[in-house]
Amino acid sequence: QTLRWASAGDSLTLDPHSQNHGQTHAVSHQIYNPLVYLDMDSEMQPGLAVSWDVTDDPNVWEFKLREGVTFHDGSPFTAEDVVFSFQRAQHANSDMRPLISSVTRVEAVDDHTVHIHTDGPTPLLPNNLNDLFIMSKSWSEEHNVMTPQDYSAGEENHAVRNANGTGPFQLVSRDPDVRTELVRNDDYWGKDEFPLAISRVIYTPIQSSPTRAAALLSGEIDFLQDVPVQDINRLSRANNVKMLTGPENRTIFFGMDQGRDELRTSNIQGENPFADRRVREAMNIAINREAIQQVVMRGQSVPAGMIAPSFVNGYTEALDSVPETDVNRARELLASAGYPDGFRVTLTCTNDRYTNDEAICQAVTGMLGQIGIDVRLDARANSIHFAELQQAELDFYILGWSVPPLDSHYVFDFLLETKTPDTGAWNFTGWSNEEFDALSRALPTETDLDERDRKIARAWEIVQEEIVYLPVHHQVLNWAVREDIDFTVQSQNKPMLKYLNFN
Amino acid sequence: MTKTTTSSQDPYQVEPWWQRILNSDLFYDFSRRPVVVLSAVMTLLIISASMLAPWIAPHTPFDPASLNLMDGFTPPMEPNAFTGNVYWLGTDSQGRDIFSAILYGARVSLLVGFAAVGFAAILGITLGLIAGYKGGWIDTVIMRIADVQLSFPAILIALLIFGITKSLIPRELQEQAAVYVLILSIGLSDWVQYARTVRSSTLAEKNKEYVQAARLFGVTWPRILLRHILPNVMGPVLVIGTIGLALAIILESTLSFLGVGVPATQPSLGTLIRVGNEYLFSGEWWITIFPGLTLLVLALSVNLLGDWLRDALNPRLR
Amino acid sequence: MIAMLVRRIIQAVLVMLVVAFISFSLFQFVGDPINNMVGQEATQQDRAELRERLGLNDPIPVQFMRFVGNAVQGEFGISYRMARPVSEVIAERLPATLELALVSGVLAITLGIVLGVYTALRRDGWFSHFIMSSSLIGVSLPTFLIGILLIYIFSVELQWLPSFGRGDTVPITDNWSTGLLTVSGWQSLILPAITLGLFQLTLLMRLVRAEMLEVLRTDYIKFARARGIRQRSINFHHALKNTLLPVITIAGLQLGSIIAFAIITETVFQWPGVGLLFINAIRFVDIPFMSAYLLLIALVFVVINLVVDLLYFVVDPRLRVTKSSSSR
Amino acid sequence: MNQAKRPLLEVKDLTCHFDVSKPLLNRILEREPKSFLTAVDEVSFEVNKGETFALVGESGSGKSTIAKLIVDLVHPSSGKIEFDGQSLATSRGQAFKNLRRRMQMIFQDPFASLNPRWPVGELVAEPIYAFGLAKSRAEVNRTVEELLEKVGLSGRDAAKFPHEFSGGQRQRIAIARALSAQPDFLVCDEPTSALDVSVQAQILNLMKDLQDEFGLTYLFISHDMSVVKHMADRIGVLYLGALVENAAAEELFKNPKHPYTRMLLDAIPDHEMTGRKRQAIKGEIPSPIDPPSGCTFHPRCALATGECKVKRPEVVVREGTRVACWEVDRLA
Amino acid sequence: MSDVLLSVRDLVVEFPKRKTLLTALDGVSFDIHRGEILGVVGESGAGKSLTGAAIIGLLEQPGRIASGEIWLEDQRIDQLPYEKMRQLRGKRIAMIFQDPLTSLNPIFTIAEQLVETIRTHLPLNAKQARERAIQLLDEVGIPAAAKRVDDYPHQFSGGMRQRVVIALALAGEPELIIADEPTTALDVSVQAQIIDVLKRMCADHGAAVMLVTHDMGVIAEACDRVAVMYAGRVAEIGQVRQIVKQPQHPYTQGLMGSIPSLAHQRHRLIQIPGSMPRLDAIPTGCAFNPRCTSVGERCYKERPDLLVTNQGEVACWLFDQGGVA
Ligand SMILES: Nc1ncnc2c1ncn2[C@@H]1O[C@H](COP(=O)(O)OP(=O)(O)OP(=O)(O)O)[C@@H](O)[C@H]1O
Ligand SMILES: Nc1ncnc2c1ncn2[C@@H]1O[C@H](COP(=O)(O)OP(=O)(O)OP(=O)(O)O)[C@@H](O)[C@H]1O
Ligand SMILES: [Mg+2]
Ligand SMILES: [Mg+2]
Ligand code: NI
Repeated sequence: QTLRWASAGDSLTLDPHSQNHGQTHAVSHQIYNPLVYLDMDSEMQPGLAVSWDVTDDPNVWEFKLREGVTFHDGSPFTAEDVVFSFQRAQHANSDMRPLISSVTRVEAVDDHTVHIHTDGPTPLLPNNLNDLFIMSKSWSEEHNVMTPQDYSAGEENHAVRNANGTGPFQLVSRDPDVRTELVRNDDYWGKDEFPLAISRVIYTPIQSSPTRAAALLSGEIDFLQDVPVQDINRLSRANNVKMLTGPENRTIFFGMDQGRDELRTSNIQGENPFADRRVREAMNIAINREAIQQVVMRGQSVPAGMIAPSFVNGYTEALDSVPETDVNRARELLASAGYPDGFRVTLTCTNDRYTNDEAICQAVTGMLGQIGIDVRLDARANSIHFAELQQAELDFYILGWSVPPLDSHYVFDFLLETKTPDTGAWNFTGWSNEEFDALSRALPTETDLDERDRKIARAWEIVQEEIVYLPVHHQVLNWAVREDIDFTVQSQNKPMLKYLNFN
Repeated sequence: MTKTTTSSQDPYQVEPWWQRILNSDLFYDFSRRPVVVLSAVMTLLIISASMLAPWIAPHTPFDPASLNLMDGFTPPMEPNAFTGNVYWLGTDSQGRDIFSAILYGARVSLLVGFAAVGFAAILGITLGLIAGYKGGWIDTVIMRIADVQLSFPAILIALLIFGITKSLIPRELQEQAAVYVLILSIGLSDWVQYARTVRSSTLAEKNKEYVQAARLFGVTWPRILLRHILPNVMGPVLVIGTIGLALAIILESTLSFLGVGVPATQPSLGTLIRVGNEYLFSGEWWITIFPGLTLLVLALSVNLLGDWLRDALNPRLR
Repeated sequence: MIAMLVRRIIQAVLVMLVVAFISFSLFQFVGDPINNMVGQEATQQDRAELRERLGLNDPIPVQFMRFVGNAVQGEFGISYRMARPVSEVIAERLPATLELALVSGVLAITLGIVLGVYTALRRDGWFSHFIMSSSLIGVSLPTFLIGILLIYIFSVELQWLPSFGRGDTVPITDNWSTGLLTVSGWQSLILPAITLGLFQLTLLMRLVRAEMLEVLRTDYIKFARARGIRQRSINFHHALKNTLLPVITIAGLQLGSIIAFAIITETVFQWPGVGLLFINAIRFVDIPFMSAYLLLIALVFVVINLVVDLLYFVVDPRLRVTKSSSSR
Repeated sequence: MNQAKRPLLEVKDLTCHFDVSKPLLNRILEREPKSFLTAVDEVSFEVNKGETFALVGESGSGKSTIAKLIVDLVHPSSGKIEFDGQSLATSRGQAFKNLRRRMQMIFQDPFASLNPRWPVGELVAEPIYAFGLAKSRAEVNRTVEELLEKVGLSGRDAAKFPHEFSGGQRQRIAIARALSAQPDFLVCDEPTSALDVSVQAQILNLMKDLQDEFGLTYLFISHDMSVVKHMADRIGVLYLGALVENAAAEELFKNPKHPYTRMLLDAIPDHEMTGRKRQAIKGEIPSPIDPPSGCTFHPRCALATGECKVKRPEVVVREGTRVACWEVDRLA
Repeated sequence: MSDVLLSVRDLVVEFPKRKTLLTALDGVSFDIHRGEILGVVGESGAGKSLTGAAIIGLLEQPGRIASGEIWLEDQRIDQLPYEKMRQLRGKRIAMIFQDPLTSLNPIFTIAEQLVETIRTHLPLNAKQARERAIQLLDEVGIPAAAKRVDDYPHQFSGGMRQRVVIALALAGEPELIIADEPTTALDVSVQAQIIDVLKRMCADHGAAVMLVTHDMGVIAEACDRVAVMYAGRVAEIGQVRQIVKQPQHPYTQGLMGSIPSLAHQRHRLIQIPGSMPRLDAIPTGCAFNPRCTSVGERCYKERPDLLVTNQGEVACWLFDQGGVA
């Protein structure tokens, strides 16, 4: 059975360590295996490791490896490959480096045991290994791909278009941005465990969304990952197509630069309206999240009150409760903050990154307009958006965040801690709170999990009180498959095709 | 055969200008072609409707604050599921009344079209006149530039200029600047045609004896160009201009479709189609079909007019 | 003849240099190339080093010469967006665009000429009127709308033809895999080729018609009639040949335009060609790619123009014979 | 010098070359030097006030070029043109403007010489405005009306456009326009060759009338010998840019001195059927870019000798006729 | 006469215009005899070219023959279907146009154009046709014809090209040649040569010629008989000497008088006042009546037909027994 699989964008490279990018990993998961992985229900499952635990030394994790596994080229999988792969992933060219930054050393205890040493206790280490794929050392040596592709320098190495993994599928051909063909690996270690019903996979990226929908309707593809939300209705009505829906590990929200003395794009001189909490609250309650859900998202989203999805440790329904939309109160708040006539600001937005991102921004533009804030909208490609965002040049911006380690610390670390070279990498709001920083920084090494949860809860309290971000919604994931396919949505948006079955 | 007066009339009687127009061959030919008349009517209708948009449009689609998101995706002539509002041609994803959006969108499209054509025409005519009249190295330089320019299809030039200006203009100005950037990029990609046509007509005209006669009276060359030659080369310019208008409108919509045109908050017809295009397969056909039809009717009418004008102004086809 | 050739080549080189300069300026004025190359963690020192290494501190003329030198060797640097050498990406994608352009070019030219001649000869026939008026619709509908409508009708509703992609391809050489040798390749080609060719077809058709009507009105056609030459021969021998002369130039330019207009078609049909890459490059301000594409298109135009000029030379005796006796 | 005897127009050694070289590149590749076309070759003549001087010659002999040189539409390569003792080339400002005004031109093609977009009134008024010859709009209108009536049109034609007139009427408008500058001297470059004979007669008569009325001086260019004979007091015969013979009209027809003139006269069709035998002209006019050596007429000349092939003939005066031919005495 | 080759009877040609019907030729009648050169003169717009075009069946749209007959010997040719007429063209009737520069197809060699024409009308093979082509060029006076036959038109000078055009017209050995101002575009000095060639060719081939011109010199020199046209009508037909020396119609008289004379000097020329009427304003009665010096009552009311006088045919009431009054 051949599966024709399509998504909006292609995998960036087949080199598994080069890029930390969702769709790239999604493809790699079919070819390579990590030690542990998240299954279709986002539960952690043994991959190339069969068991793992912290050793007596809290700084050392022990992983027992699966036996009898071979790579696609027939060579056996051993602990040496794991050691090699960690080293490779820690190379400067690797985008995976931050995920294992705490790892100091990986050691092969025997052929099927490895020890991972960290600088300090790392209770959640396995969570970071979900997408850390294991490559064959000998193959890498043979093909001179000991180091990951230097993506930003445009380097190409053998691993970019060739692959030798332990995964359920084996690469046949790869034409980037056009077509990637895989066949079933009949020597797969899990061939009795999983359905493994597909014999061949043809993977095609299709950029234009109507074309994507059309291709599915016309039966040219069997499985579509990025279903345009507006087409869901029609697709579910079509009798040869089935919709698969589930929550996605991604939350969409707006950030405001609160740290500067003066905004770059505002008419207000000498002060920063966003620095005033009343302004942020006014904006928070001006946004009609229900309307966005109903109209822009066609119901395919969950209105959000916090910036982490429900899978995340630290999430509570109370925190996530959506504030009541109240235009009048918002106006009052603005007036009391000293902006009875509102102010002007530019909202910068992507138009190709999140589901209906530009439409969401447009809608918010209108809603803020209703309380007197004159929002100019600038929608652009995500590469530009993120480049500028990372240079901290934006006053008011959209951002979506997913939390692969499923822990609040990931959110705190990137989005909320005070921006320093080591922390707050994506905190472009200029927000800084000492108490919060202290709480957040204590988390990684906190081994008492209850105490840890309490700290997380307190940290969230501060964040919600301060209204650092304006949450919009949690995305809902929609996949479409041919009628006779049996599959479920994975909230990481990484389909594990080995689970797919035909009726 | 302009004179149609019968012998009983005073042969020296001079007709007022409107009489001249009504009696002209052009108008006669025009009035005999229902399709052309229809397209003129349609063009005028769309132009005047879009000019009067602020007064006749039931909503102001360019003011985001006035939109109610809950009105989004209302089908034509059907009440909205949430708000119960009824819209003539339905609403788009933001709850914008399509009818108003078309009026305002046509306004943007026409503004860009007219301004771009005007810009291209003025630039092209000026350069063409000078190149043709002065000749020599000025001519060579201008025409070589035109050749280089001609090596690039309009769309590429427009895309390029758009790309460059976009990264040069400060962000807060971009939304307003988009329209001007479009005008600039379409206009710049289009002047060559005018320059070439005007140049070749000028070459022909400048050797006509009436130009030499004017020189005899000591008329300076800019004045000769302006008063003598220009009126005589306007015929073909008018034709290119008309067809160019249709092309500019289409180019604008194409650029907007490719996502490099006017922003979605001030949609032109092209932007409306682009936005609506996403909803075509999902059943919200009206978002793209109505603006698409308007664009088609507009471009078709203008094209028909241009087509007719070309034949009508070509003496050899008469 | 040689002089003409030399002049055209000099002109071509000049055009290429101008375009190269524009491309080069892109690097200079649009964004900081360094920013696009390094991550945001890079230190000031890293940047300075890279700047030095890339020669960005050299005087502009030196940089330009280097740019031209590289361009001549097909070196355009690394695409910011795809992080691969631009020349490689283009080489990989160009066949798709060329095949598409070629097929729609052939379609446009043959049909354009045939229909143009037909409508010129049967000026008042209803079929001519039909073709003429529907062709106006052809130029009034934006390409993208046509594409979308074709997909809607033939892929979604009728499910006759694929809606995207190139179908199966067969590698011919290392870089060139063609879709022209497989059934699915041809099936995939039909809709994009029509979409892309339609506009040019209409233009050409109208041009041929106008030119033909013009030629049919000339004195030498009148004189041929007066000599009792057969109608067929007048139409297809005397008139057509004279008609096609000026059409050659335009057809050449159209072919170039087709390659450029492929941008839209490729976007709509997800055709894996260079146009699709270009539109992405514009959005992402991928300067190396933009500049390479620019040069590529310029080169295509220049080459086509050169070929057309030579062709003209071969077919038009007025140019070929240099020692004309007395014609002033 | 005696004022009265000074000619109104004096042309001395007037020469005009046109650069007809191929583009630089072709010249380099084909190793060709720059080439020049000698349109007017050391032409000298004088025109006295009130008389009509005619220039005749085959097509391409340089008639129109001389006309343009005189009114300064083309600049001479060498030689001088003096009008009433002043030279256009050296005068500036008001003097220049005044000279310009005094010399006007009537063109060959009545269809091309009137701007089709201008109403007749404005066409005729343009010189008046350009030279500032009237003080008020009303005065301009009056003058225009008078002029139109003078040339046989109606003042009310002023509001019409040129295309509403026939060729003859247009030529009248052109004459009215030339007259509106109040010139002393009119250059007429084949003013009737585009017209039918019956209309030609009207125009020729009109020109004669105007000459009588205003004392105009004409430089009259034509290739029609009978028209020239009818109009001219003196005639200059041009061949390849050179003036080969310059004689009083009567004398030229009665007693042509140059073999070329004789050939031209022999070729005049005998439309009156007097029985005169007509001789077709032999050969074709050589290229002015590469003219024959010596006397440029020698390849077509029955009397040519060795000397003619190498030496350019000097102008000699015989019975009041200035003629450039080595064999002039043999012919007589 | 028995040897009438072409006979035009009451030919009326009309152009339907936006509001009116323009009658460009109104009752034109004349004959051409074998071996004769008939000159057709008249002012511009008199209808000379239209007459020629109507005879060979190449009237331009929307012009049409509204009534009248054209007979070529005993065959009526004004109503022939296109293909029949085509076979006549070039074979029995040929036509030469005014401008030799544009009459030849620029992208075919002289040989190609000649051979095609010859083979269309004569049963010759390619080789024979080529030989005949060279022979024809030779006859019209192209030096080194065998060498130049493969040249393109632009390689010839104007006079040469007009000779080629004549050769092309003669290729099918036609009985009637309609020459529409064959020398107007040429230099005065080569006019005589072309007229000579034309005359000689007709004499040699025995063809009749209808020579359209407004140059009286050409007429006087080349023609046997002359038809004078005015406003779409024939004003007078007669022997050429007759017309030149003793014109009868007041218009012809005016026309002849307005030509400057070489023989005697006059201060003023005789001129016909006014100009030829536009087609949409032709006066009733005699079309010449507004300009005529001997106009009478009758001229305003009745249109004169061609009246046979002892010196030819004249369309003027002066020559009717009833007189002008
Ligand atoms: N601007 C110019 N450039 C180059 N050559 C020119 C130019 N004007 C005239 N000539 C040449 O100069 C020569 C004289 O031309 P001119 O127009 O004076 O002749 P003409 O006697 O008026 O002839 P025609 O009777 O045809 O009007 C011709 O050979 C012509 O080709
Ligand atoms: N296609 C046409 N449409 C309208 N009127 C026409 C057309 N062709 C010719 N005529 C008119 O028919 C009349 C006769 O034209 P014709 O060409 O026969 O004149 P002509 O005697 O040959 O003049 P010329 O000496 O200028 O060649 C003219 O008044 C002309 O305007
Ligand atoms: Mg001249
Ligand atoms: Mg004629
Ligand atoms: Ni008219």
